[in-house]
Amino acid sequence: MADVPLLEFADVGRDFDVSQPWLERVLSRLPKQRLVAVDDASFRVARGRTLALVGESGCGKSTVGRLAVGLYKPSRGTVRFDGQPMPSGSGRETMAVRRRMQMIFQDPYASLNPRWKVDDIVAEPLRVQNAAMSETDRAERVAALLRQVGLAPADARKFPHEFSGGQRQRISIARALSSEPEFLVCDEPTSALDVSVQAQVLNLMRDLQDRLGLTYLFISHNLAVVEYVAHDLGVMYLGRLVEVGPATTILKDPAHPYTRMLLAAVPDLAMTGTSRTPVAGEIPSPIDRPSGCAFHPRCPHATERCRVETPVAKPIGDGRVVACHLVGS
Amino acid sequence: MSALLEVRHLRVAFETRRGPLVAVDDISLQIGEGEILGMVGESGAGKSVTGTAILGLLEPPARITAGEILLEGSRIDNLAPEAMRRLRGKRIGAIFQDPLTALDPLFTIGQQLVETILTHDAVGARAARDRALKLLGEVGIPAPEKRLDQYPHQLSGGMRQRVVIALALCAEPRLVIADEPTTALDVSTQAQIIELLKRLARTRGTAVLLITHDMGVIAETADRVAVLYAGRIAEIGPVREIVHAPLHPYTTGLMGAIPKLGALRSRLAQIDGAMPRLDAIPPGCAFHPRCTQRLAQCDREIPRAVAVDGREVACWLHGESSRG
Amino acid sequence: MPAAESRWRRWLDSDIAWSFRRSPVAILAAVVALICVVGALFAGWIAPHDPFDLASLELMDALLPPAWTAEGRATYLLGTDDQGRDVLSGILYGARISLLVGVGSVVVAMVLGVSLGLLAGYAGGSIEAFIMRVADVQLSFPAILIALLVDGVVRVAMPDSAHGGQALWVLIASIGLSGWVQYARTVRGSTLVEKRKEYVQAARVIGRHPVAIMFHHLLPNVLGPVLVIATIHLATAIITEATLSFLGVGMPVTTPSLGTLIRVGNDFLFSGEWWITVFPGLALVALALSVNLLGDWLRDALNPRLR
Amino acid sequence: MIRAVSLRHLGAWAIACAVGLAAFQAEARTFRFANQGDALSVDPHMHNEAVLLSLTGNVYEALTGRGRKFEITPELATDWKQTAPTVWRFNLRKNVKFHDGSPFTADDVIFSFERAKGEGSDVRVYVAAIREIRKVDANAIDIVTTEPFTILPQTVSRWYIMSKKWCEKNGAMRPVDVRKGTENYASTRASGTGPFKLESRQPGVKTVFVPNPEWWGKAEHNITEAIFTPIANDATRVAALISGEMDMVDPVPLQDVPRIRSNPDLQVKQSPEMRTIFLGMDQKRDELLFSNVKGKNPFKDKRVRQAVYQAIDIEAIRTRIMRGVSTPAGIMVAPSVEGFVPELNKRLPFDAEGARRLLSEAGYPSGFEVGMNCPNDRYVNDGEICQAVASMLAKVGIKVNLVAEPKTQFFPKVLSRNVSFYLAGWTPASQDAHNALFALMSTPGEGAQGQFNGGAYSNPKVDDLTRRIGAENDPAKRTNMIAEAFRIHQDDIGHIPLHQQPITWGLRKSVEMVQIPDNFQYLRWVTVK
Repeated sequence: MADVPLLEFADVGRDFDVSQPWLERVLSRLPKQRLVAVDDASFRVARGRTLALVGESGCGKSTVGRLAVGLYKPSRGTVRFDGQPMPSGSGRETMAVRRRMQMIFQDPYASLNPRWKVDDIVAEPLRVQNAAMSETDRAERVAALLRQVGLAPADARKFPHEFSGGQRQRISIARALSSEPEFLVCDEPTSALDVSVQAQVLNLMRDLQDRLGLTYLFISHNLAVVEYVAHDLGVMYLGRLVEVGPATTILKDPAHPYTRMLLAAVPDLAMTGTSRTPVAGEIPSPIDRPSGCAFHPRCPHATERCRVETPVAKPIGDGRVVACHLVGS
Repeated sequence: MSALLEVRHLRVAFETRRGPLVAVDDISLQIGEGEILGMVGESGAGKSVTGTAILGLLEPPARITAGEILLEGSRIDNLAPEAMRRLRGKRIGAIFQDPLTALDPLFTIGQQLVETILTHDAVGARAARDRALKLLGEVGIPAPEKRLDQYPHQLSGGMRQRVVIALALCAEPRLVIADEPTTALDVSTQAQIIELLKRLARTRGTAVLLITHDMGVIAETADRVAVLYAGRIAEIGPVREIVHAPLHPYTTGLMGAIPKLGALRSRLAQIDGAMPRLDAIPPGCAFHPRCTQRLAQCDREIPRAVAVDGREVACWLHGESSRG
Repeated sequence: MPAAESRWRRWLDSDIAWSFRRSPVAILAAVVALICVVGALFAGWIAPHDPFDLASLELMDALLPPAWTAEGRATYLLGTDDQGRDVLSGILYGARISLLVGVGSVVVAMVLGVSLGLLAGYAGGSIEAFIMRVADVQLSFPAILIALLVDGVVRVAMPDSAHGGQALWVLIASIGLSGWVQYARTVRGSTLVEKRKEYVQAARVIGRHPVAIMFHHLLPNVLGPVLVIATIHLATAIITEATLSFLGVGMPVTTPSLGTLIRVGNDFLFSGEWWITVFPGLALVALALSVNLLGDWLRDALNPRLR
Repeated sequence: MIRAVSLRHLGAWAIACAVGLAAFQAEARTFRFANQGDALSVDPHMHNEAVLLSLTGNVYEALTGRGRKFEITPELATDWKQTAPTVWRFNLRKNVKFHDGSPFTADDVIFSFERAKGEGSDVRVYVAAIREIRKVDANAIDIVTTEPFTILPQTVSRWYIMSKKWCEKNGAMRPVDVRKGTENYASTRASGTGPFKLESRQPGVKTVFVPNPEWWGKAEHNITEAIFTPIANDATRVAALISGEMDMVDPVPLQDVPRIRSNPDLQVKQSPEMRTIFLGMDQKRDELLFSNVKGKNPFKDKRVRQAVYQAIDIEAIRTRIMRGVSTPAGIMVAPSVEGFVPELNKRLPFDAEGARRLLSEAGYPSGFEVGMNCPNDRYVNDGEICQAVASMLAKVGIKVNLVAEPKTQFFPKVLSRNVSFYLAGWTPASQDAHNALFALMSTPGEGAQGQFNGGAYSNPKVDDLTRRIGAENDPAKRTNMIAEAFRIHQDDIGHIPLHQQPITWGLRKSVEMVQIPDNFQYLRWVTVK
């Protein structure tokens, strides 16, 4: 049982149709355009652990998160939850799996319906997934949930706009917890928050994991934030996982040149006043991915092989999997 | 060091039907030539309002209700809108968070640059174009000749922000207000823009007011930093000292709350509560409800800024009495 | 009822109420509209005569001028028409029918437009393309033309629908069908914005049915602009009804709306019996203008950029 | 350069315009006239209705016609005489050509007879008395009537003669009903022998006539073109006259008469029309089509009919709705009609109380509901009269559900007798009471008998008298019989006569035009100064 990872991605890919509207496409004779948002993604999240996905905009980390909760269906490969392939549709089976997973979103101002009161928001999963529950039980549960995330039960009668960003994110978390899920996808849950509040939310999430044994898929662009929550770490670049492994190992000794670059780019408070050389170049658009290793145009160590051949992710011994021609050979 | 920009006791209020809401209260600061002053604070602390006030771009219902702003010794807060507009192009440049809104999507980068140069300087079209090329090179845009004929949407976010910086620099301003210039950018690009700002200040002697919520960016870029809380400066002084040895409890809490690399899965220090809304700023020191070292007078009297070890801090812990 | 009282207080304290108190035009418009609406709703109690009760008409009292003129009679304040019908009572009852048609067609247009707009915005793809192309095509015709078309089709299909009670429903349907596009376009636009918001995604993660998401989550958030459109559309619908009735394809003379009254009176304009058409005309102007001004005010009040 | 050329162009153009305009003014005299409705068709056998017959009467001709004084005049027949009690010899006009060039002969008359009495024809009433037409030679015919029929020359004056060749060539052998969506060549085109040719026609929009230069008669008009436009809205029609857009409009709403009279450029021509406006009631069905009374027909009870009659305040209608210019009627024909009976022309008194009493005697103490059909674009203030009638009947307890609609929808219902209670008007085309008795008051039967008896009033005595009146040659006897028939009908309250409306035309002062009591608008007598 313990061997089965709660979430497993096996060679998962997801494409999007980004073509112009049909009429315009036909009129100006444009071809259909596909965007490969995620490709060949393989990783496992063990029960009770946190896997953090890190990467810059357009790297596909949010798509992975949405694939993990079934908002998107994979174009290729399999997503397994608790050993079973993710069911699709809206049948009973799907609902049963849905109840076990939840998602927390980035923007606390957009993730709560502004016209709903807090108790309705928090109780929504209960109503959908446990329709038999009585109103009193539901109200009690909502109160308990609000207390659990550090809000007062009386807050249930308020509207979202009466709360600050941090409080709203707590409401989001309460909603996510209401169906007693085992697995939470947290998509940049703190990047819209001020630092002092970010700390509160990160600490809360850690506490909840310890108390409830939750499993997190934590998505962030900020390596420093990730360090506080992650057991394992996956670094993504242009739709591919370039490095996956224990967070400690990766952060101490990044193997992939991109991971190294990301680490170097984090502004370091201790380095005040000292200058350093930033990485050159910018992320290309996912629509025209560079050939071979997508990172090669920016990589200081790129060779001819990197330009031609897409590197395959391979284990390098210390629990890590790295997709780079230069590593492990 | 003579101050290029001096802000004295600035107060900005939003006129609402329930009375004025004070967004910026009694802010005083100076920026010298070639200096980068970081201004940090959480959302709603009044950073952007301060920047906008200096640029003379406040729009009703916001207006300056007290204080003065001096650029190179002369007041600019009471200038006529037309004079202020000329000043903004010529002596004060501005860089905003979203580079796309700062650029006109209908004109090429070259057209926008050349036009801006021609408005401020009586040079020929050819000279203006040469200068545009030079500027683009200076802000680190590769192959500037090619970029000159491109439209904003053809550039990446980082490139656009560089163009915006180039535009701000066209008239060789003495002061640049950079409001969250890196927030919309990826970390790798952010580092590049930080470097660019630093280089500008060093080589051109431009004074920069860098407004950001990211203490990391400030730490990397600024010479001095002003920490804002609820419209007031909590602490202002050299970056290194404030980062390493903050005096104000808010600054201390803030520094503790910032996730730092190399502190794997440790618990973050946190400040409980949230910054008050403008319509509910507590009496006395606005921070007192969240402060762990609260004194008796904190909820009664607003602490005045006092100089301590080369910086100024507005906290009763560092009042006259505690000064050794 | 302390709860109700506090809600009332909150409403009085809200931005909308404040902006209302600050706008003399809005207050004036609201007063005029209120008078029209109250007069229409309580026509049965207020009106001195019942113009629909044929037995009460006195043909010998026909064509009397308003009460303040030499030949006027106090019982007929605004005079009588060619059948001896009291013009004031006719206006009150007519306004009721005009309002009924206006509100009814707004409801029809709103329900149709909001549903289609939600569907188009949420479903996207070919459903959206189809709905919006239909909307585009319809938008290239004036609303009155669409209403005339629908009205004409119904009349051909059901020849007796032009009379009596059915005329009302035909009118409501045809004006309603001519006005859904605005709602659909606005709602679709708002829906496109809203559906990307994370609360919608959250609901999808929970596993809510798309229809439930559309109506429970999206609908309350796209209704703001709809309210404004509905108010302004109400004025348009009243005018459209009046136009149709004026053209003779609206309400029959036996149950006249304001438009019918104006049409009937129009025949007497040359011959000096001006009151038969002028007073219903003024009533129509007052009603439509006040509703329209209220709509304008509401739009400004709800739009923070204009404030 | 460009400027110079364009200026020169402009100059030339202006001169050309001026010259053209002057020439136009010298030659062209266009007469524009408007009515409140359009003819359904220009097929003269398609619809027995005044606007159609009046319009087509400019293009087609009958054997006999009407003069300026409404007297019978020779038209396509030069003379006629009764050669036996049931045989009439008509000598036809020679060297007459139809507008398509075909010559007019006896064959055309025989063809038109077959067409007018055949399927689809609405004008059977004009040829109903004729048994057959015998061709004597190309220019003479014998008309044989079923019974002696003294008013044959009057009766045939609205039966227009069409060209056999033209109809055959264009597949218009029968009139077709445009209301049923069918149309044929003759619906929009015409080829008659009359003084005007049909130049073009857009149904509902305009119909253009031009003089026929080959007409056999001597032109008494001076126009070069006539344009007919239907304008349904009263105010618009009057406005069109005032603005000069129209030279003549019919009718002028009564309330607008003073205003037109006060205009120095305009005149009002008014005279009593021969038409009698009346109310009809379904007296045949055992249960009315539109009523809340089930299982019986209240109108079969004379007391109910009388109650309706006496509930109507004709004075109020005359003074308020008709502005004092209508002539209340006691019998179904106007004083100008041959056979009018002055001593019968008295109405039952207006008596609402009595009406209520009659109703309760008849078993309807609280009245009943009945549907009423009414045209709203046919007669002077027709819709308003119906409304007034409805409100007057409401006062005695009869709730009228009024359906006021355009005549195109109204007439088919009346002609098929699918009405319970209706308002209509009738002009005896022959200017003779017999026509009213035959078409309006006789039991609906073979051919044209009772064709317009929308309520199917039936009294065998009236039928018998009517037949005998048609055959009677002695004027005194005939008059007596007519009086007797009218008395019976009046006693039965078979219909409720209301009034004769005035013909009210608005004209420019520069226009002279002859007004005859059947309100036909003959272009042949129009002069424009």
